[in-house]
Amino acid sequence: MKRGLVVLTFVILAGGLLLIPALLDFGMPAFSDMDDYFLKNGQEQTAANNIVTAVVFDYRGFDTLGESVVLFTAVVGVGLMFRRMLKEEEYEDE
Amino acid sequence: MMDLFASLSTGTGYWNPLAWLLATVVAAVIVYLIWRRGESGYKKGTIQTTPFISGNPEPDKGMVHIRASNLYWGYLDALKGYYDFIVPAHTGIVNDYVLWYLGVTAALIIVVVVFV
Amino acid sequence: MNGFLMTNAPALLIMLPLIGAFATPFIGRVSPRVRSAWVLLIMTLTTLTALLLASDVFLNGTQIYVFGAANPDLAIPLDSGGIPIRIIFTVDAMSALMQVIGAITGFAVLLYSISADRIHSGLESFYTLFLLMIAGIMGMVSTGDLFNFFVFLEILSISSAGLIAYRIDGGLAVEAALKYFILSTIGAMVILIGIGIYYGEYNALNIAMIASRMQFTLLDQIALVLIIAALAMKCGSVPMHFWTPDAYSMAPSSITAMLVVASQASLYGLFRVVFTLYNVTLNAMTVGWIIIILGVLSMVVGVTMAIPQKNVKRLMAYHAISQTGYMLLGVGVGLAVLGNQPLMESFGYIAMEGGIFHIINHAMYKGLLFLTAGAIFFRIGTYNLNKMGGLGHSMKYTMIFFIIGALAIAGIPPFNGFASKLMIYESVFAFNPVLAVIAMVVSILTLASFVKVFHSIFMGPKLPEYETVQEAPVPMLIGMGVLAAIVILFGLFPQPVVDGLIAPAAHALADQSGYIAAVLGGA
Amino acid sequence: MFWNLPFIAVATLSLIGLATVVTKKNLIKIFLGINIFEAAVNLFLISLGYREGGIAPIFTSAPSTDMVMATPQALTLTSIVIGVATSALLLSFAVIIWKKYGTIDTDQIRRLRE
Amino acid sequence: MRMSKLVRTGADLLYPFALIFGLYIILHGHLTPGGGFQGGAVVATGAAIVIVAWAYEDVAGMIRKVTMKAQESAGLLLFIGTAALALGLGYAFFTNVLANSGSLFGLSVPFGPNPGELNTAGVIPIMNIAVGIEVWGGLTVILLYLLSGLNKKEEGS
Repeated sequence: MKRGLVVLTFVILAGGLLLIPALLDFGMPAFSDMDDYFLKNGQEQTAANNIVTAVVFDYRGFDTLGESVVLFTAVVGVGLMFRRMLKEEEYEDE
Repeated sequence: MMDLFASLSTGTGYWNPLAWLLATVVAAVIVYLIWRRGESGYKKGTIQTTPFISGNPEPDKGMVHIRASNLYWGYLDALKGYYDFIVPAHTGIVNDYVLWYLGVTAALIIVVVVFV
Repeated sequence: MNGFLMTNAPALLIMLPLIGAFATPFIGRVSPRVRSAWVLLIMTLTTLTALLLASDVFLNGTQIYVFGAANPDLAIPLDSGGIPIRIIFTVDAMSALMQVIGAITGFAVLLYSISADRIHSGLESFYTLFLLMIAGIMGMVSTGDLFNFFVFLEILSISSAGLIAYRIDGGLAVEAALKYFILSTIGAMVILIGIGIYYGEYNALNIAMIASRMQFTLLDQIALVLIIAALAMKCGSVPMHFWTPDAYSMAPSSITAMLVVASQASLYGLFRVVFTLYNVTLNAMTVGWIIIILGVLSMVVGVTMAIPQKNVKRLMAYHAISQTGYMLLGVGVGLAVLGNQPLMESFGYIAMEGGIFHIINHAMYKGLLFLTAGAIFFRIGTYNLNKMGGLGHSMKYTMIFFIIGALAIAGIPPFNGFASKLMIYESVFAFNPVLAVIAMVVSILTLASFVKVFHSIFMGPKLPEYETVQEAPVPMLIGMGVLAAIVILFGLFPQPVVDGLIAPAAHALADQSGYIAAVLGGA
Repeated sequence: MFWNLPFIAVATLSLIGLATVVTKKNLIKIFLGINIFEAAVNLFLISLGYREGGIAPIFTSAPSTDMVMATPQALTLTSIVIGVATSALLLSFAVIIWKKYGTIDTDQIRRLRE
Repeated sequence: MRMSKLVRTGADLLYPFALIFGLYIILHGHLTPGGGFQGGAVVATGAAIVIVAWAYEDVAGMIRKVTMKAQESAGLLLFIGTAALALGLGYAFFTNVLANSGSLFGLSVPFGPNPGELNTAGVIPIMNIAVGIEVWGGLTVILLYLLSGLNKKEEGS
């Protein structure tokens, strides 16, 4: 019963995900205006030779801030897990 | 400037909480008047306030408080069939939770992509 | 100076909590008192910025902020041929409403938390994560860029997971956080697949840009399903709600009140995707009914699961699921008739307003209820309803706040829950009477279950083990009082709130062309 | 359809990852499943930006100016870092669970239910 | 648990090279493949090699968690400070104010392939350095925390 449901779910998901290769063409994107802008103007506007870095730190710099914040959050969270707990701080309520 | 005391229009009707409050206050005053006409022979600390349990002594205070699990026993018993299904569905196993989520995704794929 | 604030308010809204969070580990070294003052200062400034921005949006219409451009109002560079290339914050009335909710709840919760959580260790990290959570919520609701939305979603889930596990509790809290985090990670990755599909098709990440190019091909349908399912899971709708009671019950109470807002930010994302990204291009009836059915399931299963619970916070968590159902129902009815202007005028907008009004009401009274549960736990050290009783004698103010919250959630006049529920009942009745009947029955069951909670916590004689229990400390009461005051105010004066805040939000949500025009300019 | 091999790999890897999460009971294996799924998503993003014959979008001593799209690479970078952070937090949860419960079998980690 | 002397000496020798290589990647982020994240990860890998070769107790004295956490926060503050610099000058948050300005990292670059000049790209190198510092601290401290958590002798409840 449950096994059948698992198989059915994954068959449907496979069908859904295989629509991506069926409908998108690898190597031939339909639109590319935004990235053409980056390639054409990025070097002059940001004075960086590496366009990926120009995108990461200039055009989408705010995402990069978010990304560093994610790492920071994870570090704080990990630190919180392994902190030295006070006595009587934990409750076990059944 | 918006009217602070406007009624809430709900499409088919309206609702004014202040009018409602006014009505409640009026009702409370009427109740109070009726209550005042009652007999005032009630005194605390006398035999009037102790419960009469067929002559048995009054049980301990902590014993008479009905604890949470015993409330709504009848309701839970009446819907036993439903609860016997729904409560065990919350298995607490994370694999099942992920499977539920993926299952809903799959169902929505069927509904949105295939039928429409 | 004022002009600087007005122009840069969207950036400051994210920047302030982030700077606060980065500096808290340093400042926490000085002394606990300085740390509390610092966190409170940052939160106050954030709240003020949010209110300022919201007033600006409600008075002057949608505000945009372009990160990294020489001029923050210039969405489209002159030489780009009409496409936005940078990350753009698009704050319309709906976003502003969510920001207000996040700011007010965050402020009240922080006041409460400074007093309630002071007995714990690791508080610098606690408040760091708290501020990051605020930043995540603010970012999610104000961003106009899909990938940016994903990034803030991840910030929000990671900080929430860390805070849920905060108390460890012999592994129970970590178990709850683990389940939440596994589900939300998978959900976020699925959302990223959806975003990738949009990118591959339209080479754009800006919501307005994708919306203007939307064709609703087969791939768009797949992306829609992936994003809807993931965000519905994140906001805790049945049958993907399993993480909710675990996470809500094991987090510290202050954090639980924030988690309510966090799941509403996901709800906002769901509405934003459906209304702004797709709008009339999708088959509104089908998707509307999907959301309605998710909502009805959430209402019914949530409330019926709540009744037999023994842990007070678990019970309230199931009620949170049930109330989320009302929002989905209200907005789903609005979606189902989207594009049909006469029906939209007659009840569609009212239903959406009801659903959106319920979001803000729910954040307030559910936050209040979780805070009262936390106050009770602070004094007696248990959440188990079977062990409680007779606390009304010693915790009078807490009891009053609990009554306010409980009556509001049950939809009893004159509290705010009634106003939004009335709007939902009447408009949904015009759409489909059965749904309205279900909504009312669920409301009655909610009342029944809170009668049980009230009875077992506060009523009855003073129990011998709680002879020495005292009232909760004053800062906690202030935190609860702020939320309770809002509950009463919104209940007594619903129409000004609806006119001033809710109706603009509902119309902004339904008005896709206005959103696109705000970014792309007159498209 | 077969020139779309990267996208087919994306679908396959996603399914492998998700199936691992659903069927395996060991927490570490579940985390590996999540990581496989993340890798699939990263592969999807990066292959969206490919244009036939393009080179990496870096002008330092570039042999041509026919370049692939830059944005997906930036997005993938972000997504990878988020994946690292996620894995770190998940692993620390697993450590605590193992210390407190003495097991990392998901069938045993179910003290919160109903 | 220490590894053999050969491995330990090898790790000690590798560490400075990993450090230099990572810093190179960080500093040349705007010219060659790489950047703050990648470079920071390389440096943190150097620390990881040392930790693997030696025991946690040996390393804990040299690479301290508090320092690494402070370093991470400092990197983030530098990052957000650089981004906020534009706010003070009247531009939007994250504007690249230093690019093409002629001052620090301010040389302009014409379109087309060129051999690369280090003194370009405005705030991007500064942000790369900030992120490099942050990732270096962050990844190292995650490793240290996980190891310290595993090493604790006492079992919980």
